[in-house]
Amino acid sequence: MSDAPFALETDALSFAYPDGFVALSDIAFRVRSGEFVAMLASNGSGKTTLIKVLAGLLSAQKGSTRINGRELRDYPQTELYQLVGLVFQNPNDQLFGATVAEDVAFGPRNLGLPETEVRRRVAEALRAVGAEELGERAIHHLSFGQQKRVAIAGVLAMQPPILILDEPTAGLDPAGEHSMLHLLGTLNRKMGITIVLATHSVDTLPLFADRIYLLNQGRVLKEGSPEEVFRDQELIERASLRLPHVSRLLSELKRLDGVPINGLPLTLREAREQLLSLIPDELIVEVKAS
Amino acid sequence: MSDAPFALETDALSFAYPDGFVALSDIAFRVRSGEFVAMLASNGSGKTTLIKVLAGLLSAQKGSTRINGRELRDYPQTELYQLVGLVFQNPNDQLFGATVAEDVAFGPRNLGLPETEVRRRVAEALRAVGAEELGERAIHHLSFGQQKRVAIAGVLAMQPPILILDEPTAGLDPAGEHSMLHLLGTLNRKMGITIVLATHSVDTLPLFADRIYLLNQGRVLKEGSPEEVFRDQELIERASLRLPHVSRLLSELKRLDGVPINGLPLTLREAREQLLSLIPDELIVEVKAS
Amino acid sequence: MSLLSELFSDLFARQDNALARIDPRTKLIVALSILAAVIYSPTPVFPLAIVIACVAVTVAIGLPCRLIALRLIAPMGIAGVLLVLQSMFSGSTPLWKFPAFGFDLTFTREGWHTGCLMAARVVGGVSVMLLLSSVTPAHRVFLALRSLGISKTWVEIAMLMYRYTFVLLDLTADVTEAQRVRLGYSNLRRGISSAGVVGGVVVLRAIDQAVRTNEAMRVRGYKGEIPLGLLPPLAWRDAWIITGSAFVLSGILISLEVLFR
Amino acid sequence: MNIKKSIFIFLLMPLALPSTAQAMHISEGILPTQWALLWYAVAIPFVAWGLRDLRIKSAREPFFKPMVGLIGAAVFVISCMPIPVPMAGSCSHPCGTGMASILIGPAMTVLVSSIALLLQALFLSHGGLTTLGGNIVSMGIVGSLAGWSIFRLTRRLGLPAWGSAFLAGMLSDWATYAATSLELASALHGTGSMPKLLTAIGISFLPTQLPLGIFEGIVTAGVYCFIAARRPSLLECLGVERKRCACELCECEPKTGGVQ
Ligand SMILES: Nc1ncnc2c1ncn2[C@@H]1O[C@H](COP(=O)(O)OP(=O)(O)OP(=O)(O)O)[C@@H](O)[C@H]1O
Ligand SMILES: Nc1ncnc2c1ncn2[C@@H]1O[C@H](COP(=O)(O)OP(=O)(O)OP(=O)(O)O)[C@@H](O)[C@H]1O
Ligand SMILES: [Mg+2]
Ligand SMILES: [Mg+2]
Repeated sequence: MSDAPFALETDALSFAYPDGFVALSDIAFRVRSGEFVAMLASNGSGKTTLIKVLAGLLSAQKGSTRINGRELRDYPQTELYQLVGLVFQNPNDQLFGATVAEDVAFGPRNLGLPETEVRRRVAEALRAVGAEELGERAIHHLSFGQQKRVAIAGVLAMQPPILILDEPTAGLDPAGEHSMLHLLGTLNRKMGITIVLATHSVDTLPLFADRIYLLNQGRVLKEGSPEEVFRDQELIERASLRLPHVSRLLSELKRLDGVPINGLPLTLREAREQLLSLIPDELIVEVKAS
Repeated sequence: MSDAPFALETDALSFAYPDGFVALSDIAFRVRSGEFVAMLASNGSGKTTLIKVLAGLLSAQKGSTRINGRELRDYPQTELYQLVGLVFQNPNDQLFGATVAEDVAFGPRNLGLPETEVRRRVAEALRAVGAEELGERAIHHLSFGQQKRVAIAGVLAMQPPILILDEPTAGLDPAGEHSMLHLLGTLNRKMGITIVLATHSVDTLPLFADRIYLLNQGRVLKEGSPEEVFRDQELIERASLRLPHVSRLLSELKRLDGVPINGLPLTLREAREQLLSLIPDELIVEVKAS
Repeated sequence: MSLLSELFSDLFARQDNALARIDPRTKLIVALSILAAVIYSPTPVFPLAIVIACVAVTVAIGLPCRLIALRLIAPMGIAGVLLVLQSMFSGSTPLWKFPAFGFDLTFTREGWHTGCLMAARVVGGVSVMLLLSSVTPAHRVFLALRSLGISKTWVEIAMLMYRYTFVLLDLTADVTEAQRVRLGYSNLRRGISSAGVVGGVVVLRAIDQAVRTNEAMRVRGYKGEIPLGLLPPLAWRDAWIITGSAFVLSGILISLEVLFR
Repeated sequence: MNIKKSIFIFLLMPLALPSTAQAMHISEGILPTQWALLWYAVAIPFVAWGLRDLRIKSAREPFFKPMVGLIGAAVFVISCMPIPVPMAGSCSHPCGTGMASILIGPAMTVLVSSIALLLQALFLSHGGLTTLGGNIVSMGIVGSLAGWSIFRLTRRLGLPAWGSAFLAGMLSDWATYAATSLELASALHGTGSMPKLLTAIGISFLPTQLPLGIFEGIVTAGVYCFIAARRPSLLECLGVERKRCACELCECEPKTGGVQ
């Protein structure tokens, strides 16, 4: 696996906007095929810019971008967008069809597929995001969460092996956020789609992401598994972020109160196990079987 | 204090959109002068609708709304919007001046104040939100978080004793979210401004809000202090929300593992104290004085 | 603004009923023939019958009466003005004469007749459109127009315009409300300048949206052509409906011609 | 002609204002068949002109289609903004064609307004299918040509941009109404004399139309100034102001940076 080319790979990438603002500098970003990678950064750190560069919407002044080992600029457009699907932050940008089915069919139709195949792909994409029943609804009658799902379906219908999402959970309530991440997890694990997402919400991420790129002001501060990235608290704070709440609790217990905690649990389950091992058995009361 | 009229008060308020959708039913919502009250609800539960009714932008079909004891509809516009300041969710939609100072001056100018007083108020409002140095910047060069602050300044410049905010923390990164809530807390405590805000982010709220209204599908599910509202987990889940992560950890320790925990800690500090009291002293290592 | 989005929304056209299920081309052809018959009719009786029929059907499929009234009130006003205008300005046989503001007003018989006819045509035509738009979502009307030979580019732009009108209507409502709570409409002068700002915000946002929509379209393979869906082929039933209604309409028109001319 | 009658109508019209304010578009069913067809025949070549223009431009730069669609939607929304008519205590709305023709030129404006008029006919009972041709002529063609040529002309004469925008908005509004009155009068005069009816219609529109035109001028100028203050580069990109950067439309817009 390690000598297969990266699904996405950038080297010493730098990008400046026409007004001179350097939004990305010296970015090395690598995603293996089948991975679930998150870019974690505060507002204005360049997540959207990096995503647009990766999808070929902006072209970097310096550095190179390779997709499956081949230079981005060597791809013809059609081939590129069958490889890389991009989901924008605001569903309004992306949903330009009159109805859900029309919109989802936009991509497949542009590929020149026959109408029966287009229908099949639309149905399949809507099923994958759990929006089968929305087919004939008008976009402007959908709720925000539904719009986000349909936007993903529109990209999935092109069956790209790589899916890039800009803040897929922004604006969703906790239940919506959880089901969105769950959906992405399923796409990643069941359908083998490589997923790259940008976000600044730290709490739910460690459950899903294989690897995290911590960005700040257009630079990669750190890269690694969630445990590795969150271990360096100072760095996290420098990026205007924070630890997940649970980790913060345990880290304070460890740092300020001297409770001996191994490593840094990031998820609820880990935290629970660590704490249980610390609390003496005689304090624990019997739990009623329920 | 208890027999002073409520700053905001609704009785059996119901509202239906023209297409027949009942967005609010039978809402009793009361805010005392000087309180910090949050509406907590998932997407589409009617927060924005309720806010618009409270600010007189929509008029309810049933029930009454009183501000400082007087019927909302008896207020002339000028008087109403000097009493109630409303900050919308999307800063882009509410900033229409060319520069920050221009924009903040919009309200005071509409009040017909003399130019020196307008200047004074603009400076004061910008100072209150910590954006003094932005005065001459063009609006479209501001970051998202800065825009949110300037939007609040624009309303503060009218010096309303009551401030209503629709999702003030949506789209902000953790640092921005924290500093926004901190700003609101300061406005509330230092300047005595009554604050009502709508949100669906549960984690940071308990630190700041005096009282929470839990809404779901246009109804008030529960009302009370953060402790009271979050105690009823089943209700919280019914509202498509969740406990703050820290509380969830402790609640699982209690329910599933039988760890004896009193009440339900909502903040980090409380959780830490509870856990410390459970962990035997001999396990705790000495913390290096730092 | 909310009134507008309510009027404009095709919420009800999306409900399922017998009329909504008919192919949009068929509905469009039948509606156009009825319209033609309405403006061709030599007597107000036929347009008025169409009004009654259309309004009855719209009520039956569950359109709120308030909405129907909203849609019909302006055309009714126009019909009234037409009636007065025609009665006073054409024809010669005096019908009524009454003094007003110190001078005589004459309503003529011929004018009154043509006025009634025109008024009936206006209300008749509008109620046909009312019924058509309450059983056919806009994008299906566009697709029908496309398959009846309207230029594809026109239909593409129409679809985009229709979709983004709702986004911009929401924006307009938000900006207007934000201005209102900062007293932007507390007198006429401020109101006018605030309205200019709303217009400016809407245009700017439209341009930004166009840039972003273009990007989103490009990553889904857009190269200058927006592909359109196809309507299913016409069934026998549609042929029956079209020929049947053509038959009935021409029958009615011929008998009206014989009876009233 | 009977002056008194005209005076009376002058007095009567404001009473019927909600409807005259809407009479900016000729309502469904008013035009007799032959007139309806005639106006269609006049309108179609102009719409075809717009379509051809758009097809050529979007083949060169695909960005044009979403751009025209979005500006069309914006102008449509602005044309739906209610305007308080001070004299009548009622509301009307601007045409928006003047502004559209400043921004995207007369050819596209005709195209966009034909779509807007169809949408209004279908969903707002405003104008109609049989009168669509006539409305395209008065609002789309006359309005946009008037607005565009006045803006260009006065700019060349050295008027400041806001002044040109004001005049373009106001005069395109008035031109639209004049054309509508002409269309109405020619179709409706029946046995009476056409000039007489034209005068009557013209006069009856005056009390609302004069202020409405001025209002439209102010809004057009307001929109123009707003864009010029906020994002002057956009006006250059759209070709409204003289270009200082020699680049195609979307490349000028910073958001898309270096489009390949
Ligand atoms: N068109 C542009 N011209 C100039 N600067 C820009 C442009 N677009 C973005 N920037 C700047 O580039 C930086 C990175 O922006 P970007 O949108 O990539 O950040 P982000 O991480 O996506 O932030 P957010 O979380 O707010 O979406 C920001 O500081 C922003 O101000
Ligand atoms: N103009 C409208 N016409 C009809 N229904 C509407 C309208 N605006 C909102 N609604 C509906 O009313 C309900 C409440 O909407 P509201 O915007 O108040 O929710 P919210 O709690 O603010 O949600 P969010 O967190 O997404 O902002 C939603 O189900 C929405 O679909
Ligand atoms: Mg971004
Ligand atoms: Mg809301």
